[in-house]
Amino acid sequence: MINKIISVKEAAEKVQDGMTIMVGGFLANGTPENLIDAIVENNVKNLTLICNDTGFPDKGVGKMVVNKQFKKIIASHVGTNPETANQMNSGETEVVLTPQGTLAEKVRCGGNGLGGFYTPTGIGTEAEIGKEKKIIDGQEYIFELPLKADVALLKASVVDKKGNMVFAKTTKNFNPLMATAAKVVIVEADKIVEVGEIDQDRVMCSGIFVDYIVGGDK
Amino acid sequence: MINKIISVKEAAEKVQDGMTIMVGGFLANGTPENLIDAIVENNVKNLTLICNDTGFPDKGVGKMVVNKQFKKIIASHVGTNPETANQMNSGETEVVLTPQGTLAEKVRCGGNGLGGFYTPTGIGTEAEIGKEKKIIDGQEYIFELPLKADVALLKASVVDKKGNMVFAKTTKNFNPLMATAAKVVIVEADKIVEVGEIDQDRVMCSGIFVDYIVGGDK
Amino acid sequence: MDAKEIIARRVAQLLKDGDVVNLGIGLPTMVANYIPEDIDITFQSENGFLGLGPAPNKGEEDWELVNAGGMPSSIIPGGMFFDSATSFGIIRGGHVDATVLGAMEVDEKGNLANWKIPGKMVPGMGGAMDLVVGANTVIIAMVHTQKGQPKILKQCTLPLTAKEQVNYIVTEMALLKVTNEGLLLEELGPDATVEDVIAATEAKVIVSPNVKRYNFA
Amino acid sequence: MDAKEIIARRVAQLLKDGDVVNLGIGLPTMVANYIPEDIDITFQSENGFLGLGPAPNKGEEDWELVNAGGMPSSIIPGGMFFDSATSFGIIRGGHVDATVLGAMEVDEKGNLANWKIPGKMVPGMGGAMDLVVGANTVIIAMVHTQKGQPKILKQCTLPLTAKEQVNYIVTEMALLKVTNEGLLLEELGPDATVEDVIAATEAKVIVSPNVKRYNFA
Repeated sequence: MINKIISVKEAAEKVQDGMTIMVGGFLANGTPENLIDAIVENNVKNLTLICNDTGFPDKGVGKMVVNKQFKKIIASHVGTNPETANQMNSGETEVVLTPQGTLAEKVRCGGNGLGGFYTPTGIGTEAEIGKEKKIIDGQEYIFELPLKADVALLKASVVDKKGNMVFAKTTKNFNPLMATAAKVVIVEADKIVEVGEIDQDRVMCSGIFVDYIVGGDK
Repeated sequence: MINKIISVKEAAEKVQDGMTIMVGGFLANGTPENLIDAIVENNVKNLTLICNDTGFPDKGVGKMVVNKQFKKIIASHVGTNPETANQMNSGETEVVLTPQGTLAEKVRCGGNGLGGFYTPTGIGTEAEIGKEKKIIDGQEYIFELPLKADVALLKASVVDKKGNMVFAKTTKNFNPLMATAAKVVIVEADKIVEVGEIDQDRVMCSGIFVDYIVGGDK
Repeated sequence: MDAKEIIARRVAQLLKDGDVVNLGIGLPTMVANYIPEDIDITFQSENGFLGLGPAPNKGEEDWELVNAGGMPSSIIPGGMFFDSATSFGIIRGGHVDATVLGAMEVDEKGNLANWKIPGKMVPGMGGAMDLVVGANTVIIAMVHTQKGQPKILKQCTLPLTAKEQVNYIVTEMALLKVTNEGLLLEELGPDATVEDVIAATEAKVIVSPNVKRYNFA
Repeated sequence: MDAKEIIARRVAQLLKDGDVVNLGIGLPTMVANYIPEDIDITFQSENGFLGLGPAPNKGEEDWELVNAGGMPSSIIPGGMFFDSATSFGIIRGGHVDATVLGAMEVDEKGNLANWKIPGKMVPGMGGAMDLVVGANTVIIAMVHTQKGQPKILKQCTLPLTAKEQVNYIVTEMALLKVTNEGLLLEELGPDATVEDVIAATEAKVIVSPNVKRYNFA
């Protein structure tokens, strides 16, 4: 069996200048804090972020925003981190606001090999600007393209050595979707267990998507 | 709390002449056999079936095929039930063969409020005939529309009185997808338990989709 | 009874036994406190669960179980957790019976603006655009005016959250139903008159021939 | 060693440590018997699980745990179950490293026909079209000819399962790699000569300058 366990430091180095990264979590709930800290320390720049939101200045992916590591941010909400608005207003960072359901579906679409989909969300709003529309069965829809990333940074509660994941309660959110949509997938675990310790019915996302596992010491 | 438990006979009467039904199961694994038997007895006709396959002449939805209850069948595979081929060849039944992944995604699409999606599956084959195509990011895709039904007939192992479902092993297949895509959803349970007896982490499909529950005596 | 309680109580009465309901942050959250005992409502939290329960007591917070505002929450028996694609599949797929949201502006066509003030506040739409399009019934719960200025307009001036999706506007002064003809005044708050409502509303108000008063008996 | 065992053994050698592999029904299923002990392969079963294990002993069948052929199967530790949309998301999303399938016909462009004989057999494509498009490597495992007639053609005559997706054809006589130039003969089966392969193949065969023989040592 291939050993997927590496150090946080080694994992952080997988993220390099200019890459597109996906980060799991919803208002930092389900975000891999140790990986974020290490990437802040590495100080890589010009990244593109795909994340539900930009967390808080001192929590979640918000720490990377404060450290000015993103040239572009794709998120559904940035209101909990004033630094995002600052960088958006100053023109330092491009912020693409996407409805949350559309964002989740775009990530799923990217990870599932689909070319795009039509959603009714955003019709008649700024969310439709510049997008192809189509009337299907009498209703208007917006065409949305898939999202993919170079690296996905996930958080899970229990991870076995193959990378099979269990997410506690509401920490699931974008994590299992992003697991499918990046070239390199790194999961930060609270606890690492042997293969077989997680019931096949309890696994929430398969280890086949996971390249590296860090942590496990909680 | 609304009582969702009814008899198999009452449930079968929800399926009426000319309706479109979805039936869970893969080669009758995860198909509600008691509901099928009762609908065979009711002898309703001119139904449209959406199901992965047509089971076997004596097992699963195949029993309804033998009873000539379908005017149209949408499935990925009909090879295990010779009666389907007979009715297809005689022109009695229209059979629309759809790649299995496309079929699953069409049902999910219908249940999730999307207008359609693009898949690479079937490009250059008969599966693309009559369908819109689009080149996205240099690759060719087929446009697929959502599927919905009047009634979905599901099978689950454990169901609580709100309709929350647990599917045993490989009986999951199309069941949780179809739960989202029909006006009336009926689940046949091996076992019915009180609300709260299934851990929130173990529920595989929410009871909010379920209108009626039958069975529970296994 | 203050304005917010009046609004929350009246909105609670719009919900039906068996409904799946998503409550926005702030005032809409208060609606949960006024659901009658014999009415079974399942609350959805768009960050990933069904069966949202009351906020935990101080000291009992579980930071792995938060609501859509990121604050510690609880789950009732019969609930379940899921990922964000499933969550918005439920919303967009029409499986949420009602959503209750606040508004900056709402207009007589049922247009809603509650996510952006250009040049001033651009937090993002979060899940609001999906909720307003996906939920079967969209209920706006808000105080009738903002510093004396109408929020119920002939036409929204701020960027829209959704086009023509609002069904009810519930304020401390009135329950207005969005119809093809315009806003139908169906009920009055405890202290409001028809004239008060018309004066505090920029949009044209059609007065129902049998306008009632909120009844919290 | 019979033809099928030769084929299954050679296909097994194409799989790499850590691969996720989907095996079709029939001959391809035999490949699982020849995976070296130190190679960790996760088998996917498109009806809804990862970690497909060996068939259970007689009397120990669990009819709620079946493979894509509907027959009782088993799951290994570290596997998981899922629904059909997730299953084909895995397949279509490029998360299956290799699929091994039989063929009625395959041609020099990598076109595959294995799901329909018009007017005779129309079973449906099942999951085959998704698998052939989605898997990163498509391996055709079959006996070289059908009643003496070539199955490896210049151009398929039957309805296609997928267009230009096949990467390898493994028969008891040869391992052919599909290249832009045509079919490259890289290896010979235990008893075949280059001339045998050319004679039994309708498609043009390009003989590799360093053609080897299957090595099961």
